[in-house]
Amino acid sequence: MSGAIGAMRADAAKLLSEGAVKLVLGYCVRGNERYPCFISEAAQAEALDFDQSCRQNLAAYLRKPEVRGRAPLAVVSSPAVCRSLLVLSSESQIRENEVRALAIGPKGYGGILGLGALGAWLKADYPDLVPEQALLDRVAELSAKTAQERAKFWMKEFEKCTRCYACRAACPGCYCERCIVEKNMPQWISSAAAGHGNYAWEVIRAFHQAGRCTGCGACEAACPQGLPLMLLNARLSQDAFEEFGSRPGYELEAKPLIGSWSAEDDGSFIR
Amino acid sequence: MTFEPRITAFVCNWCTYAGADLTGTSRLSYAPNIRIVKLPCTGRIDPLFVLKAFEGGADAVLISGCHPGDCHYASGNYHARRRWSLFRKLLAFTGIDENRVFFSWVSAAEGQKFANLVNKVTEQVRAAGPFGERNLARRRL
Amino acid sequence: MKACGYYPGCSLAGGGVELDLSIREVSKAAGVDLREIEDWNCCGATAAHCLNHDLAVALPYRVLSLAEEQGLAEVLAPCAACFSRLKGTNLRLARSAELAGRVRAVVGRPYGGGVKIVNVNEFCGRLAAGGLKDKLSKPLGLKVAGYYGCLLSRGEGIVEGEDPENPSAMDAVIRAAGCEPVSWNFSTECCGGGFSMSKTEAVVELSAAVLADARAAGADLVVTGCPMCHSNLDMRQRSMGSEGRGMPVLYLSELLGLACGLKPEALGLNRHFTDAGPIASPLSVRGERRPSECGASRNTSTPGGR
Amino acid sequence: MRRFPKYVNAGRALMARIGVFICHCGENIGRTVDCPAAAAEAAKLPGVVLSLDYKYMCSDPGQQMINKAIAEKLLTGAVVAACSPRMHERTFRSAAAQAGLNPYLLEMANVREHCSWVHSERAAATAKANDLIRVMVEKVRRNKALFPIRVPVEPTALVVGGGIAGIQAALDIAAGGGKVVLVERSPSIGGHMARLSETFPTLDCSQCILTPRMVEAASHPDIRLMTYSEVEAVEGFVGSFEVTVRRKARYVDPEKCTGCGDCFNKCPLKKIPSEFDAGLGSRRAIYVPFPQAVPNKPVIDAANCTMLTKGKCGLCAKVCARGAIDYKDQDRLEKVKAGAVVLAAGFELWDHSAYGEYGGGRLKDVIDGFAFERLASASGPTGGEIRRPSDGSEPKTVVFIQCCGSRDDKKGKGYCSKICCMYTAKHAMLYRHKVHDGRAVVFYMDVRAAGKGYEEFVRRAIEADGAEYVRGRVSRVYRRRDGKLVVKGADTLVGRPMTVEADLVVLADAMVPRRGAEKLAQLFGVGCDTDGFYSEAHPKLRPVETAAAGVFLAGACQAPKDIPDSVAQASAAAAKALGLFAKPELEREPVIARVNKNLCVHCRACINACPYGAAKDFEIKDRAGKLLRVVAEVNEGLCQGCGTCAAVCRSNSVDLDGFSDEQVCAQIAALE
Amino acid sequence: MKLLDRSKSTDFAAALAAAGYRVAAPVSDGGLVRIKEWAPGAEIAASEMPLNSMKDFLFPRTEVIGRWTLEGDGFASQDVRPDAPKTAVLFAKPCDAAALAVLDAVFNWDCKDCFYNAKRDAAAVAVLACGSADEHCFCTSVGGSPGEAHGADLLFRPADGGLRMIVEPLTAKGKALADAAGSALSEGQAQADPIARPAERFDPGKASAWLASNFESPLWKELSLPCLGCGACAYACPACHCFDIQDEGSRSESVRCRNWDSCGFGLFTLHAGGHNPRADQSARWRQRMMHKFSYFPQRFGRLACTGCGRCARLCQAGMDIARACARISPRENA
Repeated sequence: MSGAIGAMRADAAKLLSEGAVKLVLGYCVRGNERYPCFISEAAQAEALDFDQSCRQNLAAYLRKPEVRGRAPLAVVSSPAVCRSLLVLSSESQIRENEVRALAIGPKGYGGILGLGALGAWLKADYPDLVPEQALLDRVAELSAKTAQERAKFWMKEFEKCTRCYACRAACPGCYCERCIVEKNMPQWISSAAAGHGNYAWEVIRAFHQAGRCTGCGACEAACPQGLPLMLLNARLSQDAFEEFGSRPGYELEAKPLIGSWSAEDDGSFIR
Repeated sequence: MTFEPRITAFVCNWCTYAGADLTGTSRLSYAPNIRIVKLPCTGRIDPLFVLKAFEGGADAVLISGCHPGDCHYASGNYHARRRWSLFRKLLAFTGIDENRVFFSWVSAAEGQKFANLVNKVTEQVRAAGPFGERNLARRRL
Repeated sequence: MKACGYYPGCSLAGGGVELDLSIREVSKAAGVDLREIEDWNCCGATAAHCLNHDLAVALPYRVLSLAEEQGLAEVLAPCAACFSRLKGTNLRLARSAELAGRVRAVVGRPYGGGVKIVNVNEFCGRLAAGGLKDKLSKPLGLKVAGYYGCLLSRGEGIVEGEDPENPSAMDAVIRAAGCEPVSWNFSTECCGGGFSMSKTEAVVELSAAVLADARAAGADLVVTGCPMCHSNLDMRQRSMGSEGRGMPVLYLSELLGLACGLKPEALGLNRHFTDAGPIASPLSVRGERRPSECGASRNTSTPGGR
Repeated sequence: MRRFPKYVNAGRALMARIGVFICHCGENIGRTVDCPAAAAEAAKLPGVVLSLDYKYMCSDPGQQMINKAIAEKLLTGAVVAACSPRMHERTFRSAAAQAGLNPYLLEMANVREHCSWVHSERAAATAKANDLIRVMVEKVRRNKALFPIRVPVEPTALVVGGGIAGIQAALDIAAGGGKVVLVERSPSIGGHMARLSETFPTLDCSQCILTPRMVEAASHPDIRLMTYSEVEAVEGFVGSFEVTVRRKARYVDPEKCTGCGDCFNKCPLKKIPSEFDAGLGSRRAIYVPFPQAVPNKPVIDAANCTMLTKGKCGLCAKVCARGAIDYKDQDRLEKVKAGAVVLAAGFELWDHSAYGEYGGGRLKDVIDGFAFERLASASGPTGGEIRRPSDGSEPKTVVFIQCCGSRDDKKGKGYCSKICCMYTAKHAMLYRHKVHDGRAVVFYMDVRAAGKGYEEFVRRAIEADGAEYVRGRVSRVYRRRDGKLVVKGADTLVGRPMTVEADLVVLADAMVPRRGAEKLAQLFGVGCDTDGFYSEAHPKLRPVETAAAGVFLAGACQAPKDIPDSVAQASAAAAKALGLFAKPELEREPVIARVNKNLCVHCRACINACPYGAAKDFEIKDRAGKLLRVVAEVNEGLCQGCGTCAAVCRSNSVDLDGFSDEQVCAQIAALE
Repeated sequence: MKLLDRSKSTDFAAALAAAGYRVAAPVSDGGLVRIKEWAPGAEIAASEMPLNSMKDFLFPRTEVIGRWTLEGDGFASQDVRPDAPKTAVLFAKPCDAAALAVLDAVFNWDCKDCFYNAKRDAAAVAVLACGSADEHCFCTSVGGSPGEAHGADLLFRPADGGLRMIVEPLTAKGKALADAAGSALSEGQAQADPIARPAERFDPGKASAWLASNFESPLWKELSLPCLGCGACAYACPACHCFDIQDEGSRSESVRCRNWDSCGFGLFTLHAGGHNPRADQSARWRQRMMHKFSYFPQRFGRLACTGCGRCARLCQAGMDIARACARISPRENA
């Protein structure tokens, strides 16, 4: 891994010194924590680091005008971040010449990759990024309970939500100019941090990621209250894959899962 | 007092609404527990409409539109089908199960089917009981 | 292809013994190890599905299950009817899990669906292009009418890669044997099939028309892969008018064997009713054949006797 | 000219003043719903200033009541609780409009079909009626005045396809005062009809009745012919389509060409099979497809001309006195503006090579219907004498096989091609007229001769002209050594197999859509059925329209049709187009989606989801023209108002007029 | 001296509950520690730094402050009284108690906020002095101390190596708590443990001075780059007090809520006309710094930060208010 990190630092320094990018988004280590860091000079590239504890999804920064304003950018990208980049690209949020990935993962450093090359790298080295088995087990365990038990479980969890929207902030898929929780006339989702508002927020937030969530886990990691948000995301991803073969973030251009259809879609639940 | 379920139905204008009209013109009777909200197409139904109905205390929600291939707008019902096939599972996973959300295709010619549908749904919800305290989406302030 | 599962079926042990002999001979020549399924049973042929649809699946199911158990990924079923039953069963099992479950319960054996069934045309084609490629030392120089009949030309998903109205799988084999496939009209016409016993006169008429068209097209002989067709075309010639008589009818595997220089009697050529001598004349089979004797004994034998 | 009626409180009212009008519908509603009680209940609702019940709200006095209330109470909205809006919404909305209330501020609560007629218990029905009325009052409180969308109409019709249907549509539109651009992809108009010898059931000469129409179309001042041209791209919508037409290189300047024929008489390439003659005749590399072609100007077939492929020859240019030949000619793209479109893309015959049992297309003397038409045609390759293609001899026995590819969902098409029974009878008849000692045998499944004079025509073929009709299918056709075609079939009426030794076999191949028709449909947003025929908007009530507004269908591109049906539909399509042109502007239901461009982040979900292609990219630029951002926008002309875009928009930046989030949420809340 | 055996923490809570208090205490909840309403059986984690601050009990995240119902053709206002049961906050942090002065000031400077004050009056706050601190603690940099109890009614001092706590009632409310504890407390002697001493990382006076003259500094853009604009820091902060008023309800009833808000949100200053004076995250982050270290001190004479470090502790982006202060006002000998 240290070789991979060295190569990644060298590439970052090269891109900056050549002027190919103006800003490199990466991770640095502070104490026991991994934090995002922003490098604009080649000399600072030594600060870049990467390991499996880097849970923040740096693709989320691409919605910040302050960051976008400094394009072209390079982003230190784990496989999940790469997928997020591709989702953003397919949703016309980023363009090829704006963002490059310094692709890095458990299997090593993939080099400087343009958006067009990410798919091939992912398919070669990480063709089946699925939620971790432990997570799927928890999903299965919860799914096996009665509706009443599930309701009880979620009521207890959702009750903790303070509506700080750290989950939204951490998620690269949440790039709306105006989030639905900010929509009034009519008040779309109650902004009170209580029962129905929390339920609607958590469920709709998850659903808005249907066919788009890349499973990076940044939302759950960001939640100060420790809500098990990945249970929702994983369940949806599983359903979307099983029913529609949805594997977001492997193609540069893809039709959105919600917003496209097939005559062969399952209709057995409809009477 | 017996429990009378409150069921909110979101139906499309062209098939199910017309089908419900046919139920009327055919003088077929059904349980009076349903309240129809008419929309142009099932494709228009936002998932939040369903949550809003539950927020207001509905015991169940029924969504009904044109059969596949019959959509007045060519593909609205296909969009709806994909959306609901995932959303209903998410609802079930969070505790709002299949006794609370129903889906159906009712064409403009299926007056009898509409009556049967409403009766069956009403019975099923009646058997499931009031949503009340178990309803996570219910307004509590 | 080094080894291949082998399902001779009943007719190859009876009326179609020449097919069995020639298949084994050419396989040996090509270095293919035929591994006969142990404890095989009847495929059900035309009888089973007339009586009981489940039985018609259950019989081949057992065969397939045995083959799978014995590690045979691919099984050659030279008889066209056996081929059709076995492969059709694979198809039906794949289409209906419910049927698969029912039959599995009846037979009491598992079957995963993994046994591929090969017919005689496909098999000979592979040998000609493979193991026999360098051994086809005796180009025969004959005009050959390839006759497919029904079971080697039809059946959606069973006979694959063929135009049912204009099949062509035999052409390559015929050419490999140094012969010229003739273009004729009756390659898929019915020979009369199983009416051989019950309505012999119809079979004679139909088979005669097939042979007459082959003759009109300039064919020196007819080749087929089906024991039923073979028996009708070969054995019934004596009842036909001149338009049908005297046309040698060989199995495709026999033709291939001759082209390899294998002995005609080893291939079973001496067992046909219609003299195949002109074909194999350089090898002089004629003298070794005693038609009356053979005919008498074979008239009493019924196919599918196991 | 005042464009909109002057509505009282047309915009959103600060304080709602809503009137509720409850209809008894005689006894229909009143018997089950306590209407006076419902009116009293409605009167209590916030914003309701008036609540009345009346025996027949749809009657004149009932409508007067609404009019008066609107005027006197200055209503900002009205709810009529009565029958289904599908019944009387239009009635009440016009009444409201007359009284000065924007019609879209009136809604109906369906207390008859959805309440009184389906419930019997009075208390429950009344309670439900109260709910339904309340729901509508809450909606109306949030209704906005909507105004029909007006689109200027360009009074030009684009007719695609220059067969009889396209020609007829063009002539009718031009006769009605519209302008027409007629696009035809081959070098001449005329289509398949020009290839026919005679037509059933009158046996009049096809060319004799068609060519005058072709000439008329070409010479009409309001019809512009664009032959040897294809539709390349379509933009815009009903009233103002902008269609890009590819004008293929002709290599002959039609302005200079006089049609003298020197060029094609001198062209050394003589053996190119003529498409027009179904391959039975030949043409040159520079050619007019047939002598009566319109325009009668040749084109060069670039694939075969040696001058164009190898740069050798140039004979035609040498002989052309007018210097009309231009080997450097290139395809050009031309834009055409049109208010309406008539698609008359026509049909072709199914390729019978899938029928191996009939020779799989390999037998020369097994031909299709068009080939027979050319054999029978006086202007055809044989001068109207029936000769078989293989050896040019006169066939003494001709077998006609009907339903070749039709009514056969295994190998061919599941549908009936409708015209084959008739043209086969005609063929048999023509053959017998020309070859008196010949034998015509027709194998048929059923004879479907529904049409004026059709059954009589078939009877004539059988009885007067001695065609032998055999009910049964042919199982095999093969060629014997002696050249005879052996036709083996069954006569199912006598229950016997039969064999006919024929000299010529004519297959009545199924009618199928033109190759490329699907692509054309996609360009115009028209759907196709599973067989590829164009889908009409409604199979019964809107058989000429399509799901794409302003695009109409004519002829066999929609379904197999004979000439009279094609002509009738073409005239109907012309009437539809003229109807559009009758007003300078088009009014459309204002239920359409709108994008809030301030909120849109251009994720393109709506653009992907819109079934009409109405949601599109929109570039926001500053005054200097610099691109600021790209968002989505809904084209008013294309949007049909399904609202799918609104539901897929994650940020709810899209809303639907008439069924806005605010309205629907208020309705849901009213049920609490 | 009065002592509380650490093992008797729950007895203390139970005794208070029996005496009619709503008891709030740091409770372990699925591996995380929160100050929440104590219920019998809940395990008290007295010396842990909870996720949330005790602000939740005085100024809850959502509070109904008005209610109207539809009656006839108009609305009738319903009487909404503050929900302020007698509350004992046990084992609060010194930094949380210090923040009470901030909240008191802001909820009383013009009108007296009855909802806050009612809860404040009904609450008795018992602080446990800190025996340890982590790298995010910086109370000493903002004038606080892990051993002080400003704003509290009772102080627990850790003693005997953490086995006991010395109980020191500071006010009448505190004394009432001690009295209600009954047998949970005992009399005896104990050796007070040393108090934690987190490093002083910056000079707040200098920070304030720098801020006052550096509104336009380019440093804001640089410092705020990692901030993604959530409200986690503000919601965890014991001193943050911004709120939003939202009306919602049904056809027949309207409810007015006061919900927490955060200057980190884009919506916070978004005008109805679409203009946003704090257009980007650097402006919002600057506001947060300015408010805590410049504007608030100017108005109320005290910092609006008590150094609890929660904001930095939970920020995924690594935003750290103390690091930012250290950057602009390094201690000379630090």
